Amino acid sequence: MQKNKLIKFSTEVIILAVLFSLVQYLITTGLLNQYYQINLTSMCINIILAVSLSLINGFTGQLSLGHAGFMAVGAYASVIVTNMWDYPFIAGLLAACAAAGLAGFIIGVPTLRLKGDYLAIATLAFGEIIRVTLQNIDYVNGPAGILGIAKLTTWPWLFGATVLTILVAVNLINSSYGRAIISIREDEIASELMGINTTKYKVLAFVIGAMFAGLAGAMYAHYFYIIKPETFNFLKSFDILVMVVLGGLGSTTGAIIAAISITALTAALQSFPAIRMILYALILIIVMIYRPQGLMGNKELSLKTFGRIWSGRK
Amino acid sequence: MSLMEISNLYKSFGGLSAVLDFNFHMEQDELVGLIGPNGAGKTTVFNLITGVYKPDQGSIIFKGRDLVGLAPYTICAQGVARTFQNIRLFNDLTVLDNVKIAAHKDVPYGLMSAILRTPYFFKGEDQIEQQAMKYLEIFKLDKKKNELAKNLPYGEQRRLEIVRALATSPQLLILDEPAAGMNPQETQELMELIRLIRDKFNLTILLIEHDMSLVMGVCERLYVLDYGQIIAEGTPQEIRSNIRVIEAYLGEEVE
Amino acid sequence: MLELTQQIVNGLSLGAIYALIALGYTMVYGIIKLINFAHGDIMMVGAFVGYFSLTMLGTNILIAMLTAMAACAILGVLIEKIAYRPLRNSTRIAALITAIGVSLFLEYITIFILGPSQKVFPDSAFPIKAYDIAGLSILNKDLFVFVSAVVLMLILQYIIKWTKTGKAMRAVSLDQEAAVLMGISVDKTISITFAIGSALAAAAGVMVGVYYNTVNPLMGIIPGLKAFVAAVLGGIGIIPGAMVGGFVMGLLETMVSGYGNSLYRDAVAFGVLILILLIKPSGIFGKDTGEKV
Amino acid sequence: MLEVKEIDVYYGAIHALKKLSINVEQGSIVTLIGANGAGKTTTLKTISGLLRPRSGAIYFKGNEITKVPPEKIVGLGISQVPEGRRVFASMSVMENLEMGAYLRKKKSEINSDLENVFTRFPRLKERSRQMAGTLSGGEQQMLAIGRALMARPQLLLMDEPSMGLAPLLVKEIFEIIKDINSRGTTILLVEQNANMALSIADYAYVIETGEIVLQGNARELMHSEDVKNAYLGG
Repeated sequence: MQKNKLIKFSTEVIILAVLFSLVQYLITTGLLNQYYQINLTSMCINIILAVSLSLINGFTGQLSLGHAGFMAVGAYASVIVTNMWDYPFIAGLLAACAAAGLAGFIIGVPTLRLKGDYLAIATLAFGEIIRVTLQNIDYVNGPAGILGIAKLTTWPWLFGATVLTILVAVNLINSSYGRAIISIREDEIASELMGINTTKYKVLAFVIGAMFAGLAGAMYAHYFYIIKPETFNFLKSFDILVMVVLGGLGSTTGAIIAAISITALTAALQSFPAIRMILYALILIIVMIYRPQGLMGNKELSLKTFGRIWSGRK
Repeated sequence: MSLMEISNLYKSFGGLSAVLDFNFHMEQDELVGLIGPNGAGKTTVFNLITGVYKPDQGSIIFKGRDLVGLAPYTICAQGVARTFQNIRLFNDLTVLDNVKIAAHKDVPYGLMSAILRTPYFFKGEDQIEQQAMKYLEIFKLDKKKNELAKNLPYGEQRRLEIVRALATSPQLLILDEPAAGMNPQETQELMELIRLIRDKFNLTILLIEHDMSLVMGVCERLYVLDYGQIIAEGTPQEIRSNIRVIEAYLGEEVE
Repeated sequence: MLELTQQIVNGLSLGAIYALIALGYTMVYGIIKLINFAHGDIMMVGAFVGYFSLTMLGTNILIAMLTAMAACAILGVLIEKIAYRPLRNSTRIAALITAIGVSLFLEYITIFILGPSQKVFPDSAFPIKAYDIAGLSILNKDLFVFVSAVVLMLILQYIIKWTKTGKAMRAVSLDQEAAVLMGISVDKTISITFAIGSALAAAAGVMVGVYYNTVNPLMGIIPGLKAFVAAVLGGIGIIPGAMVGGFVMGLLETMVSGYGNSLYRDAVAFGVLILILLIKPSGIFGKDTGEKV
Repeated sequence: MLEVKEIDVYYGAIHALKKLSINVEQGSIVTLIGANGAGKTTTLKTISGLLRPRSGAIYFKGNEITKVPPEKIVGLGISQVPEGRRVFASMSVMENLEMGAYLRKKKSEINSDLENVFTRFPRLKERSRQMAGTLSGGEQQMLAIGRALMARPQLLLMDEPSMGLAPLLVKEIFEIIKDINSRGTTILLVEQNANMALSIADYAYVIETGEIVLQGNARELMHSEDVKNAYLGG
């Protein structure tokens, strides 16, 4: 048992190390050109967003439509700290997580009492309020946004942030705390009657999800030079929702796979934005009608699955 | 002192009285049944005890503390656990996870330990798992620990609900129609199981049941509820011959 | 005082539009407990049908409105049949996500076909005139919007209150199973509800065209959201609630733009929504109901 | 008139009715009695088409209705007074009655039936404009019966009309049931109140956990110990 754990752990570390070095090598040697680097960055940011939203929508079962709002809070907080106050990037990242987490707490405590579609609408409204508020703050240039942000998001930062997000999400889910969170999705009343303080755990998942959305926002801001409130409107929240729904409500690997595929699809359809959105729409409708639990459902893809395929047993 | 003492409990929904001046007491280690015709208010009483509904009036003293106004999870932490009339398992989770969730209030490690995967985490998880398996074995569900709850046959789902309630380590176990939908043989087995866990875990048990053979066979004392009020109390034999009870069930004699 | 009255006059026509859209939200919610996220986009389609009826067929504004209503009634019924009916027994979340999908689909298929740019409602369709009444300046387009919206609401009231179909709609929304036992076809009744709600949205779309003078594929989003807020404000599922909520939203919005910062205009709707949801989620006219165990 | 032949009905995983068979003769009152959760309501819902049997068949006047959708079954002449009355709470008494006649076209006939209902239940006439939800339990039960009668049923299914009513009202309701039957409507009455039901019925079935355990002439069952045992355990 103990030995198995060790083998699993080392395999994971080795795979991650290889992945990291390979990409780093490709970037340093210039084999990975600008275009692919941008897509790689989007991919990682989308993974962070999808995994963090999956924690709320997929595992806790609380439909949130305001994730882009937390991303905005993180983006602005980090830019204020790095660009305007001249602190190092790590301080910006911490500020992003803290500010977005705080926003998640302030919004989560009152709204998470609401259920189902009411909660969805309330989070959407809060997301929009964050955007409108940013538009009205002169300190951050209102609707025009902030330009000329230093490009601090490099591959090591990006890789670290993505791995950290996944690690925290997976470790949280596979613990007693995670089970408490999932039980809320399964049956909130039964959960409460089995001694779970459902409000506390809903807020916990919401805050952790918001923190990582903030992290993604910071990564985004320090790669793409410019942020403005309009970028983080509710269509952005829907984007993330599509990934979570497609991947499977309650599957971290599903969210990752969906984030990667959707980013690739977006890149391929860059010159046809309308078609991309029509495809999104159809994906949402068709998945909900024929496979409402998403492509992966709540199943996870693991090394074991690969191992099984590799050795050909069932 | 009684383990639980309910006095003058009232609850109405939109002008309709569901529970009306309900008075009731239970002693430590008793096995009590609450019966009554359809719509008499039995499940409402359970929902009031476990905090799903707030009573309009009255008190529910459990181990000397009034449960009225407490959140359901706090009431559970006080030592009251229940099952549901329409099974409410965590359907998409495994049998084992269903039980582990109920053991959550005793979780022996912190959030940071979980995220950082410290040795406390692994030790704690082992402990929870052993505890859960112990309960599953008693109910002969240990071999099915990795099946999803929704894939269990009906009778086993009913049993798993009881296991899950037990895993919260309660003093008072409330069973809402545990034999509903079971066949006579399953009902028989369940009866024995209820007696067994009562003795093994020093439990006090309160149950609602339609199946009179189960109620009469297993309960030491019965309360009969009609129109939200207790109309009779006594041993199964007394209840069976009580005119008011017969009338409540069969209607008044005609002619 | 005069200025306040002027603001109220301005707010009434906007409120009437919101009320019309809100009615569709509320009727659909009342009968199948779904927030039809695509409702604002049906309004947009209605506006475009009206636009093309005016420009290509050269009809007058009333005919354009009727055409739009007919077209959207059919669209609404189709959307329900194709996208929502298969989900009637699944979770409300699944239905809501599907509605979001339908909304995106309508928006971007319109962009795909017509391009993203806005189209100007022809001036000839509705020459603007201003009347001076007791010191107030009233535009004929405001009058047109207000009067036709009120007429439509009266017709709706008549249908719901007095016709057999309207009564069946109420019966189904109150107790589906009991309605079936009366011989009412639930499917048919839901279709009719979508048809009526969508037709009202289409009428509102044409009015928005007249009111703002332009139409574009994303025009349904914000009025749609505001009308939704209006429906929730009045108590979702309650028809008079939607009407009152619509007027309140319209008045509130003109007040905020008139006296405050117009950048905050859109935030007001969301602020109101959050306040109601947190204080009384069932809305002004709603009753609170708990979950059954 | 109605023939239920060996139906098996499942509620999710629960086997609610096991090879259940019932016959209802034209013009009679047949009652189905048994304790809570025995499957009485399930039986009526299956006859009305709200639930589908997994096997077995239901015939009405010789025609199979097993697969007919519920809203069509009403048109064939079977009406139901559902358990818990289920009146349309925020519609007026009058509107509730109109809904009962939803499938009928002839205005004159509907109006004369409406008069009949009002003669039978004068209290409904007094309150015809009141919201059904504001009526008392007994009045709601009368409204539910009146509503079902507005469809001019040949067979009336009644699900626990006595539930939640005071004893005096229960007597009144049962008088009404007898009267409806005497004017030619066949009745299948589901009841928990066995004594009352047996006193007006011609034939009775006793159901226990989804199975008919006893049947026979209602008068004969009336004093049978077996009935009591089916309720209170033997």
